[in-house]
This record gives sequence, structure tokens and C-alpha cells, in this order.
Amino acid sequence: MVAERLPREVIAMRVAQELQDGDVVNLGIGIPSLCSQFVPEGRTIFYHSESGVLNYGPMAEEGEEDQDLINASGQFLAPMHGMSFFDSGSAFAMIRGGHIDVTVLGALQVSRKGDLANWMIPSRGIGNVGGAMDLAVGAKKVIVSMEHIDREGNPKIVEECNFPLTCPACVDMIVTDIAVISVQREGLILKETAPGWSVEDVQAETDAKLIIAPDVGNISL
Amino acid sequence: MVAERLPREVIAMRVAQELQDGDVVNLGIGIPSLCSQFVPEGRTIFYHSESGVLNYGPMAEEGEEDQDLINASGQFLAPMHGMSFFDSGSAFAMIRGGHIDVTVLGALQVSRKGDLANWMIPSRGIGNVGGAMDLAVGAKKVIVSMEHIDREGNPKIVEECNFPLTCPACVDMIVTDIAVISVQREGLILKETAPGWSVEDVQAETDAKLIIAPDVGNISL
Amino acid sequence: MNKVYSSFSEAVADIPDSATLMIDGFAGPGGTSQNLIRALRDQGARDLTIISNTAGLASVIGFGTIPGQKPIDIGILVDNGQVAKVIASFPVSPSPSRPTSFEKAYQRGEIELELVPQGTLAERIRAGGAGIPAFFTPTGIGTFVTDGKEVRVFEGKEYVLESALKADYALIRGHKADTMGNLSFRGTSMNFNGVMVTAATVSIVEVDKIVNVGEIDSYRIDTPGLYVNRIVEV
Amino acid sequence: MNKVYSSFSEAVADIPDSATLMIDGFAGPGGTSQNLIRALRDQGARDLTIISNTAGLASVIGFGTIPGQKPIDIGILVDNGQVAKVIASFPVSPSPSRPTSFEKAYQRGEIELELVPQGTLAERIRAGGAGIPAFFTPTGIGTFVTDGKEVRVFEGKEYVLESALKADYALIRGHKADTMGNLSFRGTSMNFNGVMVTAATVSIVEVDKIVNVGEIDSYRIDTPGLYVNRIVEV
Repeated sequence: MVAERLPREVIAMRVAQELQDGDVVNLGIGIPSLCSQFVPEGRTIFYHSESGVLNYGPMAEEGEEDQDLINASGQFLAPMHGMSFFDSGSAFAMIRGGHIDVTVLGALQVSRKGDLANWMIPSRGIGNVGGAMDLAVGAKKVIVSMEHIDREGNPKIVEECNFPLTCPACVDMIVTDIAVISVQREGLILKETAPGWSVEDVQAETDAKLIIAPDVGNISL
Repeated sequence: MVAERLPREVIAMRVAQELQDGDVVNLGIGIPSLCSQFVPEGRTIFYHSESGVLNYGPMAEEGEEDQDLINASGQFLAPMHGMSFFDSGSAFAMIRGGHIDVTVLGALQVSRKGDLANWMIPSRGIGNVGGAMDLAVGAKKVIVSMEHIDREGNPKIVEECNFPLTCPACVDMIVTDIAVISVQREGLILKETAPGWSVEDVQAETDAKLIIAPDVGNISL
Repeated sequence: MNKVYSSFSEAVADIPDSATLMIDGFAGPGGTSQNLIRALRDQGARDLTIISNTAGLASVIGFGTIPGQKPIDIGILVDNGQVAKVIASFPVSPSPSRPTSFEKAYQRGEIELELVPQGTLAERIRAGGAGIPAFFTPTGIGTFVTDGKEVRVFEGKEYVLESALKADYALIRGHKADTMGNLSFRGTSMNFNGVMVTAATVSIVEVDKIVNVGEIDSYRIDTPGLYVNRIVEV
Repeated sequence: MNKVYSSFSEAVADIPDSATLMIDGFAGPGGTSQNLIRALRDQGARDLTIISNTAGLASVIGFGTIPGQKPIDIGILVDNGQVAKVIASFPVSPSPSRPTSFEKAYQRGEIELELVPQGTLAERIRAGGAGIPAFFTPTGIGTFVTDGKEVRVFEGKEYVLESALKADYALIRGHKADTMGNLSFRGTSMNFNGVMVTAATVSIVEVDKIVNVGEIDSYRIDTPGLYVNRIVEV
């Protein structure tokens, strides 16, 4: 491939466009955690973390870190007006109870039906479930943001996951370094490609058969 | 009967002797609500109410009533150091989870096996369950305090309850205006009688067959 | 993202006939959304199912009512013929000689009742808000409560399976709200309020005061704003 | 009724071999009872079952750790050969190249693991404290989580039956305690702490400061004293 892959920040920027004014949003570790920096102006987003906090904002400045103010990625948060704290029972009641509008998660594999696998690489024989299963089943909208292929060049968007599942049929949207894909009943709809990437280029890096949206275009920010 | 029945305050006084230092105690409506006035000195009791408060103390003075400070009987509480507030989910988690040491409840009937009936007079066809079923099943020790017979002179301590049950086999102790009875596996053990009342007098007002404790004596305060 | 409504009537305007409502409070006027209840009476929606600890008690027996005051409770909805069913733990007056509006309507066969132990009621509502469809509880074993329900033994003890309760709307009284919907309660006025606000599709909250974000200290937020949809200042 | 202990070692002295412990914290040193964990290491009880969100992570990858600090976590109990089983949601390092003590012991077959989704772990602990023996949850449907468990459909959706977790002891980090055992937490350091403290027979809490009753405002009490058995000041 000649065309460049989008950097992590741009993937996060594209995801951030999906966040609507008033949404309660939970961001996973990795690319997802970058999204909050790129929310379009005029939209108020309430960030939730399963570490037990709602409405956190920017990270703490260096030297201002407080070990009692972290998100689920272990990043230090700055204190913020309107921030509230709660225990894990309540944090997951919010998730499982359908009170989180959007979660953005990383993934190892996503299948054509929207199955998500993100907790274990089988070769390691052990993995971390963390809050991913709860978020995947509980959030109203599940967006996966990840690199389109893994480090060995294997497609991560597959016909069927062969990694252990986190949650079947839960992913609504996939944003990668080369494409934006909507998961619908009929399959994976390719909506946008990265600049310089044709639909054929994207399909070539995708194991699952993509349906090309009639209005497929370039990722725009 | 010639001998006098104990007044409500004295019943409450006798019950109060059962409360031990450090106990978490939930007091029902009626005679039970009087117990807190008579706790022997040197014992710290933590009062819990399903209205959502732990460690309440005296009632509010006249003119100082606050509608946001009530116990489950609707009495106004005075603010108190160390008092905490919580929602009903938490209030009953404490009860059902076994964190209440003693509950003192009123009753319509108690059976020989310690079955409790206290929520509905069948002739009315409708009744209030309230928190009684949760308290009866959840508290470590259930003390019933009540008049020994009802207004029509019918025994309330019966072989089998014919009123709808609140909870089977839950009562540990019964304190009435003429007797103190311990509920054991083998049956109802008459431990104390009111001054002037013989064991035969008490049995005559009791439908269930009583077992007389070897050391049966007078109620002492 | 404006949660602030300017009137009670506006805040309850879209409640349709046959809606399921959670109405807050323990029994007295403290923690009861009296203004929203009155607005709902005036609005007139009918065939309502109401989930509440009582079915209207304070107006008849003065439970938790400061002498000289006249509390408003669910009784005015019953009197107005708006209520089809009540799910409650303490539905009638403790004194048969002073029956509530609900009891009279119930005896006339006009209202259906589902009687639920108070702790089970609270837990069913909490479950509704927490995405738990059903749970086992020891409360009610050996009583009418188990009728038609599954009973199962865990570690030698019997438990009954109870299901979650949810509502279309919750009417809630709070103390303060900020414009983001974060709530604080006073004293014993968060009992059913604290769970009901989590279990309704639309939670409508009346408060003594609406303040700017930051004016309620983080540690005084009892209910995070994600549970609150509409706020009205009393 | 004295809950105040003068040393960590005294507070953990009676923990026997084969005890089940809940150990608090999310993953980093904030909200982790580091002093009690160290005292338990020195005390030496063996064959422990530990219920915790992680199996010791901060000491290896520095999760939530202020640069330059050296956090203590469950890893020191694993290293000391005291742990037979871990029930956790995030048991290993996210980075395979920096494995934790637990992962190494697990790969050697020395420790058993029960892997639980984080929300299910929290809810199972809350259930343990709340007298709920089991509940249905949607989390884990279609995954290994349902192996050997009942799956049931409610309103067209599948749920799995999960059981309560209880412990003999909980080791908890709080911010302040009064002599009655009322606790307040700081910020995000009440997550697992707030539920674990309710689910153990004996809850042992280390706090920054023990104060007189009344010095924690009623509205700043996060955990009422009835859940707290022993308190030690750091």
C-alpha cells in the first residue's frame, strides 16, 4: 500500500465526531482514551469511568497527580466542577442499566455480525476481562476504534472471530486507521475510507466481506 | 385476673435490657419504638431505620421538626453526630444482608415455632407489609413486644398462626405485658412472668403450650 | 442539552395515559414530589400504574407531617380517577377507621394492587436501574409473596425469584440540582428517591434550588446527573 | 465496643490459613490497603483465596502510581506463597513482556484463577453484602462466562445467573473514619472498597485519620459504621 494509515489521533478525532451533545461516554484504554481531546465545540460530553467517576475532564498537570483521582486507564484526572464519585456497584449499575450512551473500545477482532473479541490473545492463555464485557453489553452504542490490521498484518475485521468473545453482536461502528464501517443487520457497511485508500484497498485488508455504502466517501474531520 | 398487666413503657424497658453494647437495632412501630429510652447506661446502640438513617438518637423537640428527618414510624428525629443517610436499596441491603443485630417488632400472632404474623388482620382484606418481612428474615435476633392477648381477649401466642404470615420460624424472643418467652427449637420457654402472675395464669392466656424454664422468675428491670 | 424546565406542568406534559410511574417518598411529605404530583393531577393522564412505597398516606393520617401542614400525596391522583394499579408495600392506613382514598377505591374494585415487601420493592427498583432483570431474595418465603414465583434453595435456605421494576417516568423530590442534573438530598429524603431516579426512562425532579455546576460539591452529589432528565425549581 | 486498633499487625492477627479475603482498590495504590497487605504478608496466613479487581498490577506496571513511588499490592502475598486462588477481573499485566507475580505463579500451576467480568464481580460482592444469593445479568452471554451456569431469557434477551461473593475478611483503605466506624473515601478510591466493606464478616479498614464521632459530617459518610469492624490509622 502506498497511501498512509491515519495516526491514532486522527482515528480518535473521527470517533469524537460521533459523540453528541449531552452524551454519557465511557472511553476504553488506548486510542479510545484520546477521543475526549477532539470533541467538536459546543457539545457537552459527560465522561464516565468504571474507576467510579462521572464527568471527569482533563488529565492532571504534571506534579498535580493525585492517586485518588484516576480513570480506568490509570491516568490521573484533574478535579472538576460537577464531578461525582461512586463505588463499583454503582459504576456498573450505570453501565449495565443502559445509562451510558456511547462506549469506545479497542478490539483484537470484530466479526461481520459485530461480535467483539478484545480480552484475550489465545496464545497467552490468560487475559484481562476488566469492564469490557459489561460495557459491550450495556452501552447504547459501541464504537470500536483500532488499527485495521494487527502487527503481523492479519485482518482484525473478520468473518468469524477465532479469539474468545467479549460480547456477541454488540459493535455498532468501527473506526480504523483506514476506514469507517457501520455494523448493520445486513452486514458491515463501508462508509468512509482514509484519503488515498480505495474500497478495494480496504477490502483487501479485511477478512469479512464489506458492503459498500452507495455514498461511500473519504473520512472527513 | 387480679394482677396488673405491665404498661407499655415497662415492656419496652424489659426489651431494652436485651440490647447489647454496640448492637445495631431496628425498632418497629408502637411499643418497640419506646425501647430506645430505656437502654441501660454504658451501652452504645446504633439505631437503624428503613427510612434511610443509621445512628439516630432522640426525637426532635417541638417546633424543631424537620420533614426530612424521620424514622420509619414517621417520628421526627433530632440531628445527631455520626448520623448517616442512605437510599432504600442500601437500607434494606443492611437488613437483608444480616447487618442488623436486633429488630423489635409488634405482632398480631406468634406461633409455637416462632412464626410471626403482623401485617394483616384477615377481616380487613388488605394490609401493610412495609419492612416487616425483610426485618423478620434479615435481623440476627427478632424480638416481639406486644400485649399478651388482643382487645377481644384472644391469645396472640398460638399453636399455629391463622393470620397470614410475615415470616415463618423467625421470632427469637417474646416480651409481653405478662411474660418473657424464649423461642427455642423445643418450643416456647416461659422464662419470666409479671409480678403477681403465676405460670398457670400466663398459660391460661396463651394458646400454645408453654415449657416452663427451671429457673422461671419474675420480670425484673 | 437543557434539563431545566420552567414549570411543573411543562415537566409532566407528555406523560401519556397508561404510563407506569415511580413516585417517590417514604410516606410523609419529606422527599415526596408534591408539586409534580399536583401537576400530574391537573394534567389528567389516566390508567396510570404507580410504583410507590405507599398509595397515599400522609394526607389522611399525617405521617411525617409537621403539625398544621397539609401534605399532598398520591391520594389526589386516586381521587381524580387516574390510577389503575398500585405497586406498593404500605398501601393502606394503619388505622382501619381512617381509610385512604386508595383503600376506598380498592374496596370498590376500581384499583388493582400488587403488594410487595418494602425491601423487595426497593431492590426490584434498584435492579431495574442496574440492568438486573431478576434476583433471589429470602424475603417473603413462607408467605403469599412466593405465590406463582420460583423458589430455590441456596446453601440450605430458601429464596424467591423477584423481577426488576422499571417505569416510563419517575417523579422525584430532591434538595438541590445543578444544571447538569447532579442531585443532592436532605436527610431521610433520599430513600426511594435514590433508587427510583435510576429506574425510569424519564426522571423528573423538583428541587428547592437549581444551582450552577460546581455549586454542589463533588462529595455532596448523591445522584450523578446521568440519571436526571428534567429539573424544576420549587 | 472499641473498633480502633493500634497496629496493622494486631488488626490482621487472627486471619487464619485458608481464609477468603476481599482486597480493595481498582488497580493502583489509591484506595488499596497497602499497610494491611504488608501486615498480612508478615503475618503469614497461607492458602488464601483473594477476591480483588486485579491480582497485583501496580507494582509491576505502575498503574495509577505517581512517578517515583513504589506501590505495594497483592503481588507480595503471591511472592510469599500465601495465595491459593484469586477471583479477579484484571488478573494479569496488559503487557505480556512484564508479567506479574500472579501470572508467573499461575503459569507454574501454583494458583487457581476465577476470571469474572468487572461489573459482575462488583455486583456479586454487593449481592453478598445485601443478602441476595444470586442474580441474573446480561454480562458474559455468548462467552466463557456462562460455562456451567444457568442462562435464562427475560423479555427476549439472555441473562446468566451469577452468585453472591462473601469473604471472611475485607482489607479496605479509607480516607477518614470516626470511632464508630463511619467512613469517608476520597475521589475514585471508593470503587471496590465501597462494596467489599459490606460483604465480609470482618472488615478491617486503614485510614489516613481516625476522628471523633461528629467530625465527619453526616453527608460525608460514604460507608455507615455498621459495616466496619476494625480501624487502624496509617
